[in-house]
Amino acid sequence: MPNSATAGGFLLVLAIVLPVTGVLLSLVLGGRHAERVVLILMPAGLAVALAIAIEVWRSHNVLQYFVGNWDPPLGVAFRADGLSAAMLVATALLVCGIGLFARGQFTSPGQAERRAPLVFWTLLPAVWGALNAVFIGGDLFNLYVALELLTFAAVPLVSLDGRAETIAAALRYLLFALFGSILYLLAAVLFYGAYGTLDIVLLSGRIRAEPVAWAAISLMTAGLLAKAALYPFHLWLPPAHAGAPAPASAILSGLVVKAPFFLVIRLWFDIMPRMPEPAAAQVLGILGGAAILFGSIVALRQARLKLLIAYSTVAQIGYLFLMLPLALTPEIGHPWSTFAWTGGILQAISHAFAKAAMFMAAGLIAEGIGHDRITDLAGIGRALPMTVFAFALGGVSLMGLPPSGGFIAKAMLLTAAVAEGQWWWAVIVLIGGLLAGGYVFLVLARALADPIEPLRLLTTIPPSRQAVVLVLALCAVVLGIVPLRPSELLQIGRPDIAVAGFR
Amino acid sequence: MSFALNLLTVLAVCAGAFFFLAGTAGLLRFPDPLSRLHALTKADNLGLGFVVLGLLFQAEGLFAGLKLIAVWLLTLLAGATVTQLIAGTARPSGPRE
Amino acid sequence: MAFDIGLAILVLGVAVWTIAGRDAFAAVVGFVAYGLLLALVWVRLAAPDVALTEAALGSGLTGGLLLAASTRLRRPETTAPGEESAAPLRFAAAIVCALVTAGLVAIVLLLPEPPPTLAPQAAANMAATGLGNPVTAVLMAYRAIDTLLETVVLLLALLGVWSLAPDRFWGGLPGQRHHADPEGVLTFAAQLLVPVGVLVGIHIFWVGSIAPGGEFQGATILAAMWILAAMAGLVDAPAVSRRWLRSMLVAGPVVFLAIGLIGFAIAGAFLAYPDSLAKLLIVLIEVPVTLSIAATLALLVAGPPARMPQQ
Amino acid sequence: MSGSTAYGLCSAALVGLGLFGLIVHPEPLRKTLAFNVIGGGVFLLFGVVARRGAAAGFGGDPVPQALVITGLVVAFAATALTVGLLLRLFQEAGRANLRSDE
Repeated sequence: MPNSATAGGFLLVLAIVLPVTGVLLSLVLGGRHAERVVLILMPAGLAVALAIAIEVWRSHNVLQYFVGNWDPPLGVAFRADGLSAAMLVATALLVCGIGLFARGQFTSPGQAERRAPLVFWTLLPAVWGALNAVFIGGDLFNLYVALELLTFAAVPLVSLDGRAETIAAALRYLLFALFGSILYLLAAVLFYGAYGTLDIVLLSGRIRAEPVAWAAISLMTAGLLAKAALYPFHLWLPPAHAGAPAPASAILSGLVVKAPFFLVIRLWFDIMPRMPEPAAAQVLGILGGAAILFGSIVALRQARLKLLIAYSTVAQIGYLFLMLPLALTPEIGHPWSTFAWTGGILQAISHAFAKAAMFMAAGLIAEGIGHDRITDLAGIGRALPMTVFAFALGGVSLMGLPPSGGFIAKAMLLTAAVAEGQWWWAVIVLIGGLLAGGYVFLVLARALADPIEPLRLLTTIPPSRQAVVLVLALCAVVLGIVPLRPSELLQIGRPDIAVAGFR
Repeated sequence: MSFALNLLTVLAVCAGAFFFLAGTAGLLRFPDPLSRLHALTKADNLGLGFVVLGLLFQAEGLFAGLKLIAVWLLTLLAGATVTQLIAGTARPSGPRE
Repeated sequence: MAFDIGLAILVLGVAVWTIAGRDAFAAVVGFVAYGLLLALVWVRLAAPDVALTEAALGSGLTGGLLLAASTRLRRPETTAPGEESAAPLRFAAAIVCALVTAGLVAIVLLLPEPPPTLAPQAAANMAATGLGNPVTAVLMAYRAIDTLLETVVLLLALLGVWSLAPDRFWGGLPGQRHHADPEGVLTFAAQLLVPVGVLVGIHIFWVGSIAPGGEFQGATILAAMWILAAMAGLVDAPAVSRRWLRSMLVAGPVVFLAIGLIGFAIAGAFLAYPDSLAKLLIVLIEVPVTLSIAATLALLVAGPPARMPQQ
Repeated sequence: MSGSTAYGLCSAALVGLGLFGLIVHPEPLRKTLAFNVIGGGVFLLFGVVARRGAAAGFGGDPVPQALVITGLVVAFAATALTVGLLLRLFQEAGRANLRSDE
């Protein structure tokens, strides 16, 4: 880990400054300009994310920046390792896709400013900036502010349509998120009280296995789990994600819940790399397994498409946490541990693309036929073939069928589980895949069935919007075809292992 | 000199504390909202006045003393306003009490 | 010492009242007292800057917001009987919370000696910032990025509140219109108090660079003065679509960002200040930031747009 | 026991108390109050940490003090958004709780 700012570190500043500028401009210009601001911002932000990834790849080292030239612990550091870079690029791609998709839904016709479009086009860059701040944050309190930024950007997206049930969903989401924040903050206070720093790298050098450290880690993990909607903290997620407009659901389900997961990884692998606690990791794994089984089974019983997809998110979040018992083995850096770690991250990224595509496909279907009741989907496969195909591709990744990112991710988790002798996780991965197959086929069977009377769409869905959804779904598939390069990138800057350990 | 000032401070603050005590007792014991408010404001304004007076003997310089007096005046104003508003609500056999 | 223990017990007692009281309105009143007592605790902990913030924002503005909400929610139909949690849940919750408290007590007693601190480092770099108040140095220099993001957090919260407006009122005016009563005591008090309060707010903000105070505390007082004037009917809220209002809201973060980016050119890093210009630049940031925060806080209390201008 | 230890123990109790309120109160307004009570406790603990770190002529470590100010502002913003959602829910549905939509 370098102990000064690195070349290219200024890119990290841009990753936050650009979206924040977008928020401010959208708000002050208002009306139709908000949309234009974001559309201009999207390629620029994508370029910055790619530049960061290239710089990390080229230098094979962590990018680091000390804001205001104040070194930690007094100042705040931004850092991007391979994992950050991968998340930044995935986020940028998804935001661009979601932005293009949302153009068809959130436009202000005429001169008058409308509520929903302005809020959406201001909060989209806000979510982006908050996510980037989480991915490159090097200071626990700065990360707290970033998490709050994310919460305040995400919650209003849920209640954008203003119906009582979505307002209730937003309120519940906010209460859970605040509960998570306060636990996180308490943990940060304990870290500072015991070790005198909030900087992640400095903290990892000072932390010792003692009660205060365990208390802080437990509190922080619990807070992050509440925000990540891991079972049994999942109650808020389905109504919130299903109630939001499709592009908002895509960003909430695809990206926003990954931010707290990302911080769990930071906490368990970066802050305390030398103190693995297999029992605690097993507990998190059990919660993950429970999430997979519970989420999948409840998803099977949903009558509405968006709720089905939302419950599937509950299940897929479970997979992320399976990586903890598999990667936090007593001998970290062991090839199988790295295998599991990489599998978990690939799952996070491929699920982001797959789930965003599925939510947006569901949104297009609902626009086309005016509802999203699964039993009445017959004929939609013929009316919107591209959309249903995209939905199916996303489903393939969720099930873990080749070729897809989800397949590689789940195969890596499975292999690690078998190789480490923790076969029970392998069983859960397999059952989860079967159940996912069940609910995806449930939808596809209805969608591809012949309707009793020919299906008439209420409006025409422009092919460009369908194409965006398909491209995102294809991204999830492509991750499964070229997985090795990205997974090598992921290892750059991991403090706990040598990169050479990965083959 | 400083002994005399300290003595004056102690006396004034004690007097202030007495009025606070009396006002609180009135707030708790008087039967209806209006007489409660009466007890509270009369005693509190005087009580705070004596406390401020006592602290004036310890003030470092004119500016600090003026700040103390400003605190008292602002409290008087706020207290009088709020009392009026509460009394206005309470008078026509108001919504509460 | 005895005073500290007594104050701590008093804080706890008021907190018990706030949590356990049956009436929501009474609980909110308890919360206001809780905040004011905490402000006193902050003075005892040698943190006057925090004490000011706690009194103005944590107790005052938050209390006002919650008081207004509890009155509006206080209708007969909302207080349905049987809303209490089941006894077993309460019992389990009590045990969990007692365990959390016990754990924290152990940690408080086990905090390391000598305590880790950044005070010497903060002191050593003060000269470079040109400031005399270390807390302001942390907020505006060492950790300026937190403060910058913080101003954006406030804006997002405001946008979130605005987003709750019914579509027909979008672009309209927030909250209820209060009409001035020329004979009314509130109008009189507001006319007298607002100019004084504005002066106090500006003073608190201005001394922040050398003494306790600063932009958050000053802005809170300014916001409170606006709310008082609006309640007295002396001013009305502006329509949320107004360009000048939007500009005022974003001015703080925009100037903050701009000067931060200029830091790349003149001091070699984002949000860095050259020694000779540090104080000037910080004041240049603080003035619009104070205005923006004051406007944001006031509008957060005012609520979502609820009427159109001149119907 | 020093003064700051007394406040440290007080903060531990406040966190527990607020947590209790958060769990047992079904009404969101009371939950919001409980959040603010917990927040007070967490900030107070940070204040105790700051007080313990008094050095270099400062009565307390200025870094945690500044972070508490930031935290208080975030807490206010969170409360404002919660209250906004709550009032709107009440307006739309005539209720201000989350129970019945399970």
